[in-house]
Parts: sequence; C-alpha cells; structure tokens
Amino acid sequence: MRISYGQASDWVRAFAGAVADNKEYLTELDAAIGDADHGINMNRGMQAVLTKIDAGAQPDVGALLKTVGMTLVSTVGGAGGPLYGTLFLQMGTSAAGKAELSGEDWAAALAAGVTGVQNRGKAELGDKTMIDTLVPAVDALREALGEGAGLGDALARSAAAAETGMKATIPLVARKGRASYLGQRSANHQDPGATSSWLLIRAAAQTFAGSGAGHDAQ
Amino acid sequence: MRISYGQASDWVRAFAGAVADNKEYLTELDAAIGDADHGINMNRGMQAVLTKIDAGAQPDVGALLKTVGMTLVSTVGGAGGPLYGTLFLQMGTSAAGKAELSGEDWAAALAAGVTGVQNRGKAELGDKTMIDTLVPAVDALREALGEGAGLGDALARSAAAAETGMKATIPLVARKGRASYLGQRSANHQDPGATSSWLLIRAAAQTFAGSGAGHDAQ
Amino acid sequence: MKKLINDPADVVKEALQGVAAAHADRVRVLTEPNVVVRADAPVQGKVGLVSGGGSGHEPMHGGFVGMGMLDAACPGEVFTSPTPDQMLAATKAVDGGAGVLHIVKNYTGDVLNFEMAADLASSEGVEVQAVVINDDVAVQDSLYTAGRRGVGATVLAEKICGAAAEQRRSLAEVADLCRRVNANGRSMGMALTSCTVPAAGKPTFELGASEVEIGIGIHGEPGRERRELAPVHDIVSMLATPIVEDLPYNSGDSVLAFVNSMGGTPLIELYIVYNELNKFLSGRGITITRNLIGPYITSLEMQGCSITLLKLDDELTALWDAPVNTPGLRWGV
Amino acid sequence: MKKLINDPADVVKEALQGVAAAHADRVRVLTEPNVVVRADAPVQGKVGLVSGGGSGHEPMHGGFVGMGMLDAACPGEVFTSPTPDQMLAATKAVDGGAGVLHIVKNYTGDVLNFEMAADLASSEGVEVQAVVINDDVAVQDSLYTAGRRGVGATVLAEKICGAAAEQRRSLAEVADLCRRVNANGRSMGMALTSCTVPAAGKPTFELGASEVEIGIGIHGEPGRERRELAPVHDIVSMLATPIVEDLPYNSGDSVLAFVNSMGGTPLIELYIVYNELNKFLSGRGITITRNLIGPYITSLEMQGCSITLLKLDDELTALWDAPVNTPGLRWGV
Ligand SMILES: Nc1ncnc2c1ncn2[C@@H]1O[C@H](COP(=O)(O)OP(=O)(O)O)[C@@H](O)[C@H]1O
Ligand SMILES: Nc1ncnc2c1ncn2[C@@H]1O[C@H](COP(=O)(O)OP(=O)(O)O)[C@@H](O)[C@H]1O
Ligand SMILES: [Mg+2]
Ligand SMILES: [Mg+2]
Ligand SMILES: [Mg+2]
Ligand SMILES: [Mg+2]
Repeated sequence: MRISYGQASDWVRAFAGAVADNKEYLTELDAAIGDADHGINMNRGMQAVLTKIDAGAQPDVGALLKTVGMTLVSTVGGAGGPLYGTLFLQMGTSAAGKAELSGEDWAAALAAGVTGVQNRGKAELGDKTMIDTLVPAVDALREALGEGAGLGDALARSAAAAETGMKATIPLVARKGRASYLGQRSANHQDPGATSSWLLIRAAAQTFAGSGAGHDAQ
Repeated sequence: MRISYGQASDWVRAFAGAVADNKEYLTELDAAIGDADHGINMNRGMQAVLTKIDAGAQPDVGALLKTVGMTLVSTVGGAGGPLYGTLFLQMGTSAAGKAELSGEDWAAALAAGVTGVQNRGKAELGDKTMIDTLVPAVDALREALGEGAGLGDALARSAAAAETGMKATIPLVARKGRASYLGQRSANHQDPGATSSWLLIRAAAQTFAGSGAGHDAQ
Repeated sequence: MKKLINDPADVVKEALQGVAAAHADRVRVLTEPNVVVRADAPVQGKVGLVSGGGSGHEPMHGGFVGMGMLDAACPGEVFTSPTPDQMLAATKAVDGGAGVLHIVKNYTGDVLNFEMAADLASSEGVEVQAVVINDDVAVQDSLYTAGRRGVGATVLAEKICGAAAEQRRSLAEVADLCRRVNANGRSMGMALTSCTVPAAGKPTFELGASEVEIGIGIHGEPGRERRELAPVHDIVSMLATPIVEDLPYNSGDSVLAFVNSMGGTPLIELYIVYNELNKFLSGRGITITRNLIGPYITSLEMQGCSITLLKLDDELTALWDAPVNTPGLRWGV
Repeated sequence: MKKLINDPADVVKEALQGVAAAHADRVRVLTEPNVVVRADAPVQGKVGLVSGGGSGHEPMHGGFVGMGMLDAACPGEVFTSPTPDQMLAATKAVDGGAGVLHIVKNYTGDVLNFEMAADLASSEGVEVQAVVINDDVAVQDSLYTAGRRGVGATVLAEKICGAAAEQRRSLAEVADLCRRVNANGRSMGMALTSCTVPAAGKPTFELGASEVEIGIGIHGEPGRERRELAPVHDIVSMLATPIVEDLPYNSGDSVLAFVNSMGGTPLIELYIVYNELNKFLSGRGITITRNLIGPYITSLEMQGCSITLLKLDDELTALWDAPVNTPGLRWGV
C-alpha cells in the first residue's frame, strides 16, 4: 500500500501512453473550441519525459516528479506546458526526498499540484478547464482516504470523480483559456485539458491498482 | 446581294450576342489550355463595342469596322484584344469609305483582316490558333465566289470551312499563344480563339443570309 | 494536407534554418532552445525587446527582429506558446543593462510561460517588465474570463516600442508606451477558410462554400459567429464598426490603419478591403494618416483578413516613421 | 468562390482605388485608362521605366512603382494583358526626355499590346525600347513557339533597371542591363492549388488532394506535369535542377535567390523552401549572396511557390542594393 519509485514512474509512463493513444482525440477536442494542438503538445512533452526518465533514475520520487515537471515546462508550451509543468513541479516539491509514498503522501502531493495549477492559472471550478477534473479528483481521494478506504479504492473513487468532472465540462461556457474567446459557442464541447487530466488520474488508478497499491493490498 | 451598313452592324451585333451566349464556354475552353479569360475578355470588348455603335452611326462600313477594331484594342487586352482589334481595323481599312459591300468587297475585307492577324501574331495554319478557323474561312469564301456562287452560299461554305478548321485544332499541339506553354498537354482541347472566330464567321453567314444577302437573293 | 514541408515535426526547425541562412546580416538563430536574436545583441544601454508566441504567424515575431524593432523573438511550435527556457535565453541574450521588456499577447499559454520566464530572469538579476497586448474586440472582455486576445496591435507595439528603445528611453518609459499603444489599438479579424496545423494534418474547422467566420483569432480557432459570405463592403463594416465603437474612435481622430492578410488572402483583395475601410472611416470623420497593408500577423495559409486601428498622436506617428530594419518591416534605412 | 470583393467586375478598379488611397505619397493612380504612376513623374532626364500585365500578380507591377524601380505600371484585368492605350498613357506620363523602357513579360498578349503601344508612342515622338523577359525554364523554348514565359526575373529586372535609371544611365544602357538580367535569370514554379479568376467564379483547374502541378506560370494555367505531392526537399530539386542546368549556374557562381509565394503559401513554408534551396545550391558550390523571400509575383490566392536565380556580379549586386522606395519593395531610404 505504498507507491514505490518504480510505480510512480510506471504511472508517468502510463500517462504518456494514454496521451499518445489519445493524441488525435485530444487534438480534435481542442480543434472544436481551441487551436487543435493539445494532443500534439502533450504528446511531444510526454515523449520528452520518457526520453528523460529512460536516461537514468532520479534520486527519489520527488526528484522524479520535478524532472517530469521541468521537462513539460520546457517542451510543451501553450497553456498546457506551464499548467501540467506546475502540477508535477508542485507534486515533486510535496514529495521531495521521499523514496516511496503512502496514500496520504500521494494525496498531499496531488493536492499540492492542483493548488499550484490553480495559483498559476486562476481558474475556478466550473470555468471549463482541467481544474474541473482535478479538483473533484483530489476531493474524492481525500474523502475516501479520510473514510479509511484503501488506496486502491480511493484511487478508483478519485478516477470516477475525475470522469464526472470531465464530462461536466461539456455544457459549460468556458471562462478561462482559449475556449473562453468563443463565448456561448464553447458550450456542448468537452474541454481538452479536462480530458487529458482525466487520463492522468485514471492512469494513477490503473497503475497503482495493478501493483502493490492495488485495492486488495490494504 | 450587297451588304449594307445596317447589315454590317447587325453582323457585329450578332457576333456580340454569340460571344455573350458563349462566354462561359469560351472561358472553359481557355481554362483547359490557357488562363480562363477568353470569353470574359471578348465579352467585355463586344459589350463596349455595342455601347459604342449604339451611341451613333458611323459614316460608312469601313468606319464602322475601324471603330469596332479600336474599341476591341482598348477594352479586350490579352492576346485576343490586339488580334481581333487588328482583324477589324484591317477590315475597316479595306472597306474604307464604302457605304455598302459587294460579296467581293466582303471577301477582300475579311482577307485583309486575316492577313493583319497573321502579320501581328505570326501564327501559321496548324499552330492551334484562331488562324486555323479564319484562313479556311477566307479560302472557302474566295473559292466559292470564284466559282460564281451567290454570297449566301459562299458564306455558308465559308462557315462550314471555319467549323472544320476550328474542330481540327482539337488534336493539335499548340505552337503559339499561351497554350504553347503546355506542350503536349495542349493536345485534345479545342482552341478558344479558333472557337470565337468560328462564332464570328458563323454570325456573318447567319446575318447576311437572313437579309438581302441571303442565298436566294442573287 | 498539401504544404511545402518535409516532416510536420520539423516545420519550425527547418523554417528557422531558412531564416538563419537568409538573414544572417540582421539576425542570429539560436537553437536548444530556439530564439531569433538581433545580430548585434545585446545593444549596450538599450532596453531589450523580447516577444514570442506560437509559430505560424510569420513574419511575426521572428521577422520583426532587427534594428528599430525587436531584439529577440521566441518561436514556439505551430500555434503553441513557446516555453520559459526560450524566453529566458532570449532575455539574457538581449539584456544590454537597461532591462528587458516582454511584449506578450494575451493568451493563457503566452502569459503563463512569460510569467515563469520573467521570474527566472529576475532571479538571475535581469530587470524585466511585461506588457500584455489585448486588442481583439471580437472577444467579450470580462474580469472573469481570459479577456481579449492580443492580435494586430502587437505588430504596431513592437515597431513603436522598438523605435523608442533605439532612442534609449528607459524600461519604464518603453513599457508605458507599449501600454499606450495597446490602449489606443483595436482589432478584429475574419476567415474565409480554415487553416491546417501541420502536425494535425487536417483543417481546424470546416467552412461551407459560402460561409465565413467573423471574429476569429490567429490560431485557426473558430470565431464568434459563422455567417453567409457578404460583399467586402459589408464585411468591412462588420469588422470596423465594433472597432471604432469600442475605443471609441471619433470624428477628428487620426489613425494608423493596418489591413492584414491571415496568410492566404492576396494583396489585390487587401487593397479592396483598404479601399472600403478608408471610405468607412472617412464617413465617420476619421482620417487614416498611416497604413500598413499585407500579411504581417498570419494564421498559416488561412484566407481572410483583420483590421487594426491605432489612434495616432504626433509622438506615436514619429515613432512609427522612425527607421526599422528587419526582414519583415523595413524603412528609413 | 469566396473572396474579399464586392462585384467581380470591379476588382481591379477598387483595388486601384485602395492603392491610390494608401500610397498617395509615392504613386498617383490614373483612370481611363488605368495607370499607376510614380508621384513625381516624369523625372526629368531619367529614363522612364514602364511595365504592366494582367492584375492578380500583386505587388507586381503596381506595387513596384516608386523611386528606384518603375515609373509606371499598367494593370490589366485579372490575368489579362493591359491595352495599348494604357501603355501609351503610361509612356507619355513618365517620359522625362531620356526615353522610355518597356519591360514586357513574354506572353503573346503582353508582347502584342506593348508593340502597338510602342508604335503609337514613337509616332508621338517618344523614344521607346522594349525588352522581353522570358526566364521560365518550365517551357520548352523554340523558334516555332511563343517561347518561354516571363516570370520571376521580371521583378529583379525592374529593381535593377530602376536603380540604373536613377543613376541617369541612357536608354540603351538600361535596356542592355535589362537584357543582361534576363540572360542571367531563370525561374520555375509549382502549384499546390489552383486559383479562381473572379470573373470566372471557379478554379481554373482542379487538383486532387495529393496532387501538385510542376512548371506552372502565373496565370493559373496548368503546368508541364501533374504529380504526387512530395517532400519539399524533392520539390525544390524538381524546380532548381532544370534552373541550374539551363543557364547553367556553376560551382563558384554567386546568385540572388528569389523564393516567391504564388499568393496563398505563407512565409513559414517559403523559409523551408529557402532552406532546401540553400542546401541544394551549396551542394553544387553555388553561393547565395542576396535573397528575396515573399509573395512578389503572385497568382491570386494560388498556393505554391516559384524559384528564381540570378547570376550576380559586382555591378548587378550594387544595383540590387541601391535604395528603392515602392509600396512593395523598400530599402535604403
Ligand atoms: N487558466 C487556466 N487554468 C487551468 N487550465 C487552463 C487554463 N487555461 C487553459 N487551461 C486548460 O488548458 C487546455 C488547453 O491546453 P493547450 O491546448 O495545451 O494550450 P493552448 O490553449 O495554449 O493551445 C484547456 O482545455 C484547459 O483545460
Ligand atoms: N500568335 C497568335 N496568333 C493568332 N492567334 C493567337 C496567337 N496567340 C494566341 N492566339 C489566340 O488567342 C487565343 C487566346 O486569347 P485570350 O484568352 O483572349 O488571350 P490570352 O492568351 O492573352 O489570355 C488563343 O486561343 C489563340 O486562338
Ligand atoms: Mg490548444
Ligand atoms: Mg486567355
Ligand atoms: Mg496552442
Ligand atoms: Mg489572359
């Protein structure tokens, strides 16, 4: 029930894989209400991350997450770069020096990351951004852990909340990011950033469930 | 069996009408092997001619034809402008001072016009230009008149020769004008200028046949 | 997708190699990270001007690097804001001791990346100010949204601030001037066709054979409104009316009129647009005293245009007229 | 057809009104017949330079009127050679007593109309010489055909002869120089898309989604060959190989490389083309010492490009570098 360095890096790889698999899909979502680059950008960044983490192990989980963040900041660009970069950088700061993470450590790191995204991007819940996925994901995770759920269960509930949050962006009129330029025309489209964030949260549930952090391994 | 001023101007009007009716067709022929403007250009010119000749009668047939030529030179542009302009200018010179034309006068005027076009454009028979319509038309006209045919018959034979000449441009590889840039790709297309020239010759046969110059009116 | 490219992934890299080969007299192109820098940078004692943004808007910004305009430009991937390390490298390369101004178009990505870069530069001891350009009246402005996009006024701000920096005005003065250009500039654009991001491989949106998008930005994003094609007389009125009413521009005003091609609209049409705009403004007593007509802030091969007006006074006019020597804009030298 | 126009019949007229409104400092626009004339024409004692051709190639020729380049340009209808009365009016308007040079692109229409105009001008006592530009290697040359088209070298000839005329060289000298530019210049173009003549209302030809035309001219006419889209590396080789082999351009030569957009291809692609061209020429020991990159001789909104090379010597280089102040090309002033 702890997240090892290997599991953390598997999660990053799983996210990279999900982004690669959904590159066209994310770009199409972005074409509808943005500029048709979200999948391309995230994939470029996550491929750079893979190259980076394949090149050699980092000292600890915190350092790993920081490296991911730094790499995303310097390869993604657009809004996604600084926002996902900040997410990982803040997670890395929260997890600094840790060789492995407990469920609580993980929740604290993710919360720190999401707060970082909010500080940087100033988006509120309901603005039709990745925040609409991430905040419910953190809230559900903490609630589950607070109720004594195992990490596997908690991650599953977090992923479910993330998915609900992502889908809830569909009817919204965007108030932040490029989609906000469309005004009413941004409604009836799922937000690309909310979608990539769901891939991120889902990857955590899948990766950590399938290993020592799985829901039976309390 | 003489061509009056009114008939000459009816011929010009009939040609203008035929050009207007075939504007798209001529332009399409030009799109295939040229620059998609022959119908547009000729129509602009012939509309200007109509405005000009509607504004007041000219002193004689020669002056009428010169006016048509001058107007075409200054309104058509492209290759068509100087070539058709020269045709009418030289016809006008040949018919200078004449209030009406005999069949021989008409043949002489047309021959002078066609010689003018050849001098200006340096095209030979078989170069895939309007010359391929005009030279057979003049030859047939002269031959018919030489054989003692009535003007109506002679004009009909002239128009038939023009049509044959026009159609004969289809297999040719162009050696003059814009179509020559296409090399072999110019084959299997009817030349637009040869087509407008056929409209001109056919208009003469139709106009003069339907009036005092008709083939029964010997 | 038909484009004169090799691999979509190499578009920006190879275009920059072309710029480097073509304009070595005026610019240097750094790689890893990509920055276009004035050949003689840093100019000692001069405020350094840095801008940047996604590629696909050429000549903006790389084509505006040179004497009298930008000191450096950071080209991102196509339509994607560049990254903070590019901006940091640019900032350090042009710091001549008088500080560096970041001219930032108001897009979340550009703003966030430039913010991170400014923090990094400050921590390395370079004095940085940033001015955000947001001149696009197609976007409803509000405290609760990302606000208006930065579009055509960016080109004018880069030229005018570049001239002021050449006069060795201070960072605060150049930044103030930049805010003044932004405050007096308004733009609106429209598209006849979409454009294709090379890496995406297909058009960002589809327009019917007689449809146009009004109120587009410069990233192939849909606009505020889709409507039937109309005569350019009406199109100009749709673009210019919200512009003049927004600032507003009033009878008696002198303006710079900037008629911009989105990339695929040729000059013959731009001059017809200019003719309509000139009539539109004359009708309201507004006089065009300077103009700029051509593809200067583009959206790849998109067909369409944008109109930018800048209210001029003597100072702005003189700065506009001052010499400039860049690949994209040149006069007086 | 989607264009920023009012009535197709008014395209040339309204674009010229736009030019007149925009550039009154440098040009006057005469109407009936249409001529764009340098504002200070006739310049006494200077050879007058007149060119002209169909519209739709902007900025050529009207955008090249001004100090150091053309004295007048005659704009015809779209893709249609202008008429002799325009050329006569232009010739008389720019005759400063040193004679007038007609720079004529080799198209039957242009040649015939300029011939008629030269006859008329001579009969009115103006000394006129004409030089016909025919630099397009896509066209097989022969005594028995219309010969090669005049394309990109026209822009270079207008600039270089304009500089020579400013130096008060004689008509014979300027005409010789024009022939020298033509003799040392070669071009070839290609299209990714067709273009639509406004009055025709639909594209002149249709290209499949992955087809290109190689060896096109500037009037939307089909080229020599239709083929599958290829990487720009290969496209540049298809265009540049016949060019360098024709003159030929040899190892050790210095050239001006002119990479031109057909109107709808944006700058980012042109720089990639330039990068490939630079590599192609370097590989043959040919050095680019001057360049021109942009939409200068266009075919309405056609996507595609053309490449022109001009072998340079010191004199041509100096004339190229000399000041020019036109709406379409400006430096040194
Ligand atoms: N201020 C913001 N706060 C949080 N997320 C944001 C903000 N602005 C944009 N986003 C997210 O970024 C996504 C777009 O990312 P991307 O396409 O990579 O960048 P860009 O909009 O610069 O092209 C949006 O779908 C949205 O979820
Ligand atoms: N040298 C020439 N002599 C005779 N006719 C010619 C010559 N060159 C071109 N033409 C004719 O001109 C026609 C094209 O006219 P048009 O389309 O009006 O001019 P342009 O080719 O300048 O666009 C051709 O179809 C051909 O018949
Ligand atoms: Mg995006
Ligand atoms: Mg034609
Ligand atoms: Mg983007
Ligand atoms: Mg033509």
